[in-house]
Amino acid sequence: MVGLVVVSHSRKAADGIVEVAAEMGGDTPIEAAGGDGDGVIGTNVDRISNALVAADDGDGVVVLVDLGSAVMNAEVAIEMHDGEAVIADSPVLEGAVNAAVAATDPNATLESVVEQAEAAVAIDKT
Amino acid sequence: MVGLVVVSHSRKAADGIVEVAAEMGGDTPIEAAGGDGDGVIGTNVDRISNALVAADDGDGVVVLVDLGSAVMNAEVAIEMHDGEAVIADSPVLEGAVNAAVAATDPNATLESVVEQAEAAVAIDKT
Amino acid sequence: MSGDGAVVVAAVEAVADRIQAERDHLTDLDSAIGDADHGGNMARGWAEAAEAVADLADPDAQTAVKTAGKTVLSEVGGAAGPLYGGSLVFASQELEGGVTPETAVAFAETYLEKVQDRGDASVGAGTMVDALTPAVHTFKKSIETDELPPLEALTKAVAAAEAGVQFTVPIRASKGRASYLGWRSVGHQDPGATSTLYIMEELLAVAAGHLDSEVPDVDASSPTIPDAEAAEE
Amino acid sequence: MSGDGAVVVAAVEAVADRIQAERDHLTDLDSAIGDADHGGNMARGWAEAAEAVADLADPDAQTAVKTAGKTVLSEVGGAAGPLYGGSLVFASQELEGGVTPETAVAFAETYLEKVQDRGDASVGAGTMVDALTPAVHTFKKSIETDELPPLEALTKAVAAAEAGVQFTVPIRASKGRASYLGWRSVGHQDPGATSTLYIMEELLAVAAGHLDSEVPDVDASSPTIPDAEAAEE
Ligand SMILES: Nc1ncnc2c1ncn2[C@@H]1O[C@H](COP(=O)(O)OP(=O)(O)O)[C@@H](O)[C@H]1O
Ligand SMILES: Nc1ncnc2c1ncn2[C@@H]1O[C@H](COP(=O)(O)OP(=O)(O)O)[C@@H](O)[C@H]1O
Ligand SMILES: [Mg+2]
Ligand SMILES: [Mg+2]
Ligand SMILES: [Mg+2]
Ligand SMILES: [Mg+2]
Repeated sequence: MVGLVVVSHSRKAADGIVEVAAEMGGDTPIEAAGGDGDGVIGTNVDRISNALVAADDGDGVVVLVDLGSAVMNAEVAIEMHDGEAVIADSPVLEGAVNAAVAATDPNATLESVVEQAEAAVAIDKT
Repeated sequence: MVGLVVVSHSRKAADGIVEVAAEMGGDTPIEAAGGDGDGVIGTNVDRISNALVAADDGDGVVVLVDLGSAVMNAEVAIEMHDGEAVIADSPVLEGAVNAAVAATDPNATLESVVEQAEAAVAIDKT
Repeated sequence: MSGDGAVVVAAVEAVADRIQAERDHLTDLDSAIGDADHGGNMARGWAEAAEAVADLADPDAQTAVKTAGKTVLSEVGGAAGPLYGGSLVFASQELEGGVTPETAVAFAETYLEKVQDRGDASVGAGTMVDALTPAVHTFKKSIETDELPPLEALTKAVAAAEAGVQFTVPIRASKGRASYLGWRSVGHQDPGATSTLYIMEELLAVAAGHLDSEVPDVDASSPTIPDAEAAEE
Repeated sequence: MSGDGAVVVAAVEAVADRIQAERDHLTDLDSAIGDADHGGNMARGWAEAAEAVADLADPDAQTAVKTAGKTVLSEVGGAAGPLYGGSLVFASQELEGGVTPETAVAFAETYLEKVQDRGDASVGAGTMVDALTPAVHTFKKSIETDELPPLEALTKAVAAAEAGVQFTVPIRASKGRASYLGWRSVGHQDPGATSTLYIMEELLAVAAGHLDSEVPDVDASSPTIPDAEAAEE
């Protein structure tokens, strides 16, 4: 299955976003990489790297990011990762939910999951 | 100041999103209303109502929501709230960060903060 | 306790029991196209509502409905909370003068309006609205146009709701969590439409007991409502 | 330990000390237009980097730079981690043959490219790129075109970085956290540009000590680089 990694500056936010996405995600592997590792707000390339390994069962990983250094550190981690991984250009929570659902499609591919994640920008809330 | 309430199905997600937004939010009052109150994934109108009261110092509140029942329960809570509150049509984390920054503007109004929150849909990550 | 209020209390208790009995089935439906919590959400909310109305001292119908709605609204963490609970609270105002065929129609219409308003779902979005809309339309026409006795009207309304539940199976969901599945939602029965049907079935049973009469034998598979003959009359 | 590697280790230690000394100032700058963590981020990262390079047994320059970069990358939770750390790791390849004026220019150019690439910030976005770009351009031209001695080239580069830091004050930030402030970012000095300047000042001081010579007295307020005369030559 295509896996997901959720990168946020806050460990709680990343863990919680994974909770919300997992509700709809069936067996999709979804890993959180939140905070900078010392309980401080930030992101950490090693945590992202570990999450990529954990989420990747060979079909690739879609990475959801919040802002700023999350994007850059995710890029660095992806460059170092042995396997395919793509950052979705989407809101982090909404993209994660969409991607989690998309990954449960028996015909899902890395491309289709990224596409669904990115479709989350079009979600109307009100 | 204009206040913020972050409504998510996950308590951790709401708390974490508040952490991320608060980094840039100066003195902006930002309240989390996450989970359904029993540690279960969901949203709860009473929690949202309490958060609205806590975040409202008279200048109104912008409410950020994740999905589904978060929107409906936020609407119910706003209808019951004694004061002005508006749901932003924006991604929850990205909208919260934008709104938090916007609220620190000395000229901020409820309208300007909602507008900035909603501008978060245009954020490019990659 | 007697009168309309007592009937409402009995109805809430019957709904709570029924939902409890169907809990796993509702959860299974929600697990196929949602987050597998509709059974638990509803069971918890209605059990609390039954307790809350049982605690009321000789309530009138409006108070009992409003109390049940408030409890469901506070206790249910999912979409069912604001949709069922919020709409019950809002529609309870129509029962100020007690429960008559006329106020029951007004209540049903106001309830439907609030559900549609809150959830922004049209008919055909694959939600509880698909069960509720034909039920309310049928009930209203049966009372107001066809001047049927209340129990018969309610029986037809239940059959209409059943048709609505079946209608959610072949259609693609465009509201609620099931909409996240896109085409994969086709072929699945909506949990909220299903629980709406169960509630209506309990209302019918309680009404029948209260009116001390048999449930009329209406053929559920061909409800007479908005059919060609009726339209031509 | 001797040679280029030892100079790099000394430079990393000097940078760590300087950043520690400027920690509060950097945090103040970041608190005005960001999240008030640049001082802490940098101090932690460079302290760890200094320890890491001190632990290396007789490293060459490439290894020492790469180790410092890796440590900064792992330890810094903010944008400074990938920007400083990741770019040092990447640019370290240019020092494979040791540190000469030519490899130093190649290192500087590759480092700048990586920072721009990673952060996607152009000159004028109000970031460290605004300090780094004129510094690297000046260093390159001073070495390659003007054939100045390395210390003089580096001195001019520091002056150029200083001009870049000042340039971030009046301009509206369009990258990094400061960009969230929109027009309110105007009038504020960028923390990352500032820390870039501090690092370059330390590189100059360490290079001067190593080359056992005085820092040349170049007028910082009018660096000779990309000026009209030079262009006409
Ligand atoms: N926007 C909506 N409009 C109408 N009904 C909705 C809407 N969203 C959800 N529903 C109904 O709610 C049901 C799901 O309820 P539940 O599982 O308790 O909530 P959640 O989806 O938040 O987990 C769906 O089966 C559907 O009938
Ligand atoms: N996209 C970018 N491109 C170049 N430099 C950037 C970018 N984003 C941030 N910076 C630099 O990083 C500095 C902030 O670093 P730091 O405070 O450690 O990270 P964060 O912003 O994640 O808290 C800014 O002052 C700016 O110079
Ligand atoms: Mg559900
Ligand atoms: Mg739910
Ligand atoms: Mg910072
Ligand atoms: Mg930071």
